[in-house]
Amino acid sequence: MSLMLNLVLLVFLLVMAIAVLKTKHLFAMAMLFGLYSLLVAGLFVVLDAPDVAFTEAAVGTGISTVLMLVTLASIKDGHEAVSTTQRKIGPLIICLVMGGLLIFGTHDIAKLGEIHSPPNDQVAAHYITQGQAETGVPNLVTAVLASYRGFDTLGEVTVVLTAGIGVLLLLGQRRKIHVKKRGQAHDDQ
Amino acid sequence: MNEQLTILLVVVPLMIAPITALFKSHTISWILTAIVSLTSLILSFIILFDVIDGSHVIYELGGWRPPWGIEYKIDSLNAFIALIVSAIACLSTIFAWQSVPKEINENNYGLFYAALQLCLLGLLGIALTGDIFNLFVFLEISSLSSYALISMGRSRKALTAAFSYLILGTIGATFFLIGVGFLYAASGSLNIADIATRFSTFADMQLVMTGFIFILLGLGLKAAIFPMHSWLPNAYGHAPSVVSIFLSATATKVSIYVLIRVLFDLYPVAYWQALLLPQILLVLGCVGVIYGSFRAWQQVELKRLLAFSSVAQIGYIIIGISLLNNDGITASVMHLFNHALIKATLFMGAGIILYRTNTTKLSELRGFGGSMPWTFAAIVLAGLSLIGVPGTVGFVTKWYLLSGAIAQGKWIVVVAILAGSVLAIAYVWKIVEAMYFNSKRKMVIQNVKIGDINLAKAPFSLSLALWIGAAGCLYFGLYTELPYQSAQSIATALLSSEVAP
Amino acid sequence: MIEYILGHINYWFIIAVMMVGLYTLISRTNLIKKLAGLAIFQTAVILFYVSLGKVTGGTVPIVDEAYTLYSNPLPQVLMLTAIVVGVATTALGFALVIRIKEAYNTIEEDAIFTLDQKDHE
Amino acid sequence: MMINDLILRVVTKWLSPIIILFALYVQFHGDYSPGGGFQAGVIFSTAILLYALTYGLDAALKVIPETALRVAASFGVLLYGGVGVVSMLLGGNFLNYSVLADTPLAGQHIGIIVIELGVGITVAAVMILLFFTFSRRVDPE
Repeated sequence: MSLMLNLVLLVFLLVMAIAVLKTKHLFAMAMLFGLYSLLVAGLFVVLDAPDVAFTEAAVGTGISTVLMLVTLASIKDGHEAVSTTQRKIGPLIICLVMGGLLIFGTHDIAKLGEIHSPPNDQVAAHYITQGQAETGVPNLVTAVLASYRGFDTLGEVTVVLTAGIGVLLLLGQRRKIHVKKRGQAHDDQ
Repeated sequence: MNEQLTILLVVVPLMIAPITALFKSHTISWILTAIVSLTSLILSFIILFDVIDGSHVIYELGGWRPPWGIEYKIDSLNAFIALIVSAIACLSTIFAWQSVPKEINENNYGLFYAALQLCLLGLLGIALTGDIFNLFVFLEISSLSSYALISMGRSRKALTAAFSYLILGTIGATFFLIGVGFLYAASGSLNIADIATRFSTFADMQLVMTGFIFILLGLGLKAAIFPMHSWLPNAYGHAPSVVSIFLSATATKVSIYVLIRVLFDLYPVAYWQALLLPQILLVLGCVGVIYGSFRAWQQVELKRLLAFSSVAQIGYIIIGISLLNNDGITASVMHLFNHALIKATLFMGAGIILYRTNTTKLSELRGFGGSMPWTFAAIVLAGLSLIGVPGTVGFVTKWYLLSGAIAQGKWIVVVAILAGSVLAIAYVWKIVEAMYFNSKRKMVIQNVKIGDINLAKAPFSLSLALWIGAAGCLYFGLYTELPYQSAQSIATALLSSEVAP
Repeated sequence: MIEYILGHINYWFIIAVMMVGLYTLISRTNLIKKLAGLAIFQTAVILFYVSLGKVTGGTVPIVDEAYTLYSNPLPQVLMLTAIVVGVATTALGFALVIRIKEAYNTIEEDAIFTLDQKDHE
Repeated sequence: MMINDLILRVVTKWLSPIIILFALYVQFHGDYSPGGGFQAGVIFSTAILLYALTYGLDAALKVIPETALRVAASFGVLLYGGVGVVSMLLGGNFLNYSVLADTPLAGQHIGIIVIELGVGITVAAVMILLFFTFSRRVDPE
């Protein structure tokens, strides 16, 4: 049952991804992208990952889409130019090769939902059997996130801070002149 | 040695960078950065001397035993890379004192230095960790901060360079993540040592091979290995001087370090020998050396010339890895150190030129050598090291590389190294010729009001940093003990696993 | 055979989405489009990881006496981190796009390239 | 960016505190149900985002000044790292929460709550900061 639901959502997801690729209207693309994230969040729920679903819904549909819209509002350029020199063949070949390679790799992957697969049997088994006893936290995701792999999470928070610092470095200053003419923004300002 | 020192190497920048971000004053943020880089240097020295005999220090983060928790397992290679990174950070910090106020907007000093410290933190984190996902997290810290740092260059091209680096760097990191995922699907673990010990139980799965290919592609992009180098010349060519110095000397080196770890410690050597990877790397390395040197020779702008020369130098390191013998690995590891030193020195030279004349176009630099003999001399010294003249650091590497290649009868390598050296002579000569022999007219200071006292001579801190670098090129060329001993210990450790003859 | 397909078809779809994202990223010249492609690419990778931890008949990994079989928490934890990294990268990318638009007055890669070529001459 | 719509304004006035309350629930109940610092931080930031979208950026900046946000962003990381440093001072390894209290489990409990708070503060602050910085670039037309 959940497998069917999973498949249906994946089909929608693929359609949405192609829609993002095809649309020329960037505001519409932002909306489609938000929908795509929402679908992914739904998939995470089906895959028993509510923590990830929660985050994806808040970040993908929330923050990312809002930032995309604000960026579009700020650059006032709602359309993708119809490019004459668009490269198509090269990227297509790269993607087909990469995709083929990945499908080749998934040949001997444990099938979806397999109870005794290496990812579930090795390290993770310890978290499930001992996690609550060792950390006192019933939510094992929190237990692993905050304690067993707490250093990763520290790194993650640092990544957030780094992004904040980076954006402030780039956009922190108020603009001097509103629209620069082409020549003015030259190399040696 | 107290093993808590190992984690301090990461904790110090982690705790000081957020504080630095809050200050606007240049002096305070510079002092904080100086504290961070100096403590890192001292700590990595202590750790290196502790593990240089082939032992290792294990540190369990959070007190959890691996593979459930994240562990640091530090051997001489980890410590050596940490030493390179923090030594270059110290040099860059000295250089920053007078160059940052000129190149960075005055409201951004604190943020800029904080980003620099975060980049250092990320690189140190990569260099120390023994957990492959933790490595990804720190890789992203260093990458995100370097995108921001590169975009601070003064030309608008810095923005596009940073953007294309962001795109390619993220593709690289995501490929790496896919590879780690495939490996995890097969092994169920993220700890490098744990995966390595159980490798034979899942060695023949297709998952493992695909994972390997994607990890290699990702790291190749990050390390700018030919032909995946396209982001590098623009990124390092347009970044602010301090950033060029720091990143050109460390960022690609750390990615190559990860490559070495993956090739020798994560996957068994026999596994990728069967995939013909040594041959592939050998060819890529040789082509990279010749292509990079040739493109460097074509350039008309000093910083881009140096950036292309980096592509060639990465080629030498790859050749050394592909030889799979003691001399080859020793050469590669030593070249990580030597090239960091040489390239940092040359970029410092370029930074001083930029500081004084506001240009790094070779055609506009005529007569520069005459008006600044000392800076010019340092650049020439580092240039000679790049060529590999005896008595400089570059010679040591090429010597071991050649003897490693000859021992294996790989004459193509000998040809590539000689051709690379000839081209190196050509492009170093191009710099010398542009700066010295065309000195018919006096140096022109571009776009600067007449009588600007600051630009009359090279500021003290810039010259100091430059000369420390140049002296290093000479010193480590004559007294090779420290890098040689470390490299020997590293090569022995790496090859002690199994190598088919 | 059918069992093989049913066990793998999810991964194939995820790979297909991944490649659509990658294709958007490398074939389009519009910088915003590129970033959207990048986000799709990364999200598909995240989906791949989370799928690894799914256990048929298992529940959400929150320990409760009523259940004995749980999904694998580890991929979920890793992907929480990856989502954050993804949004951090996109935010920085958007900031760069705004600055590029101000400096070049375009967000099309080939137009920027032409402008850069002009600078060289 | 101010919107003169009475319904929207009233709804926002009522909704923002509820969202913040929900964020706090997600923050402190993350041990037992889905959620945690990161999710809470993002949800908290959406409350401010909503406020800024209806009442304008300046009004939102009056509620939370930018300096406060910058300090908070750094403070979260320092809080997290601080827990690690304290556990080092108490004789454990970095981030070993077990040494923070008399029994390991109590120590883990304190440690996890504090670091999740650190995550929440930094994430909320940076997300709001991102939105403010970006939307300042939009010309008021």
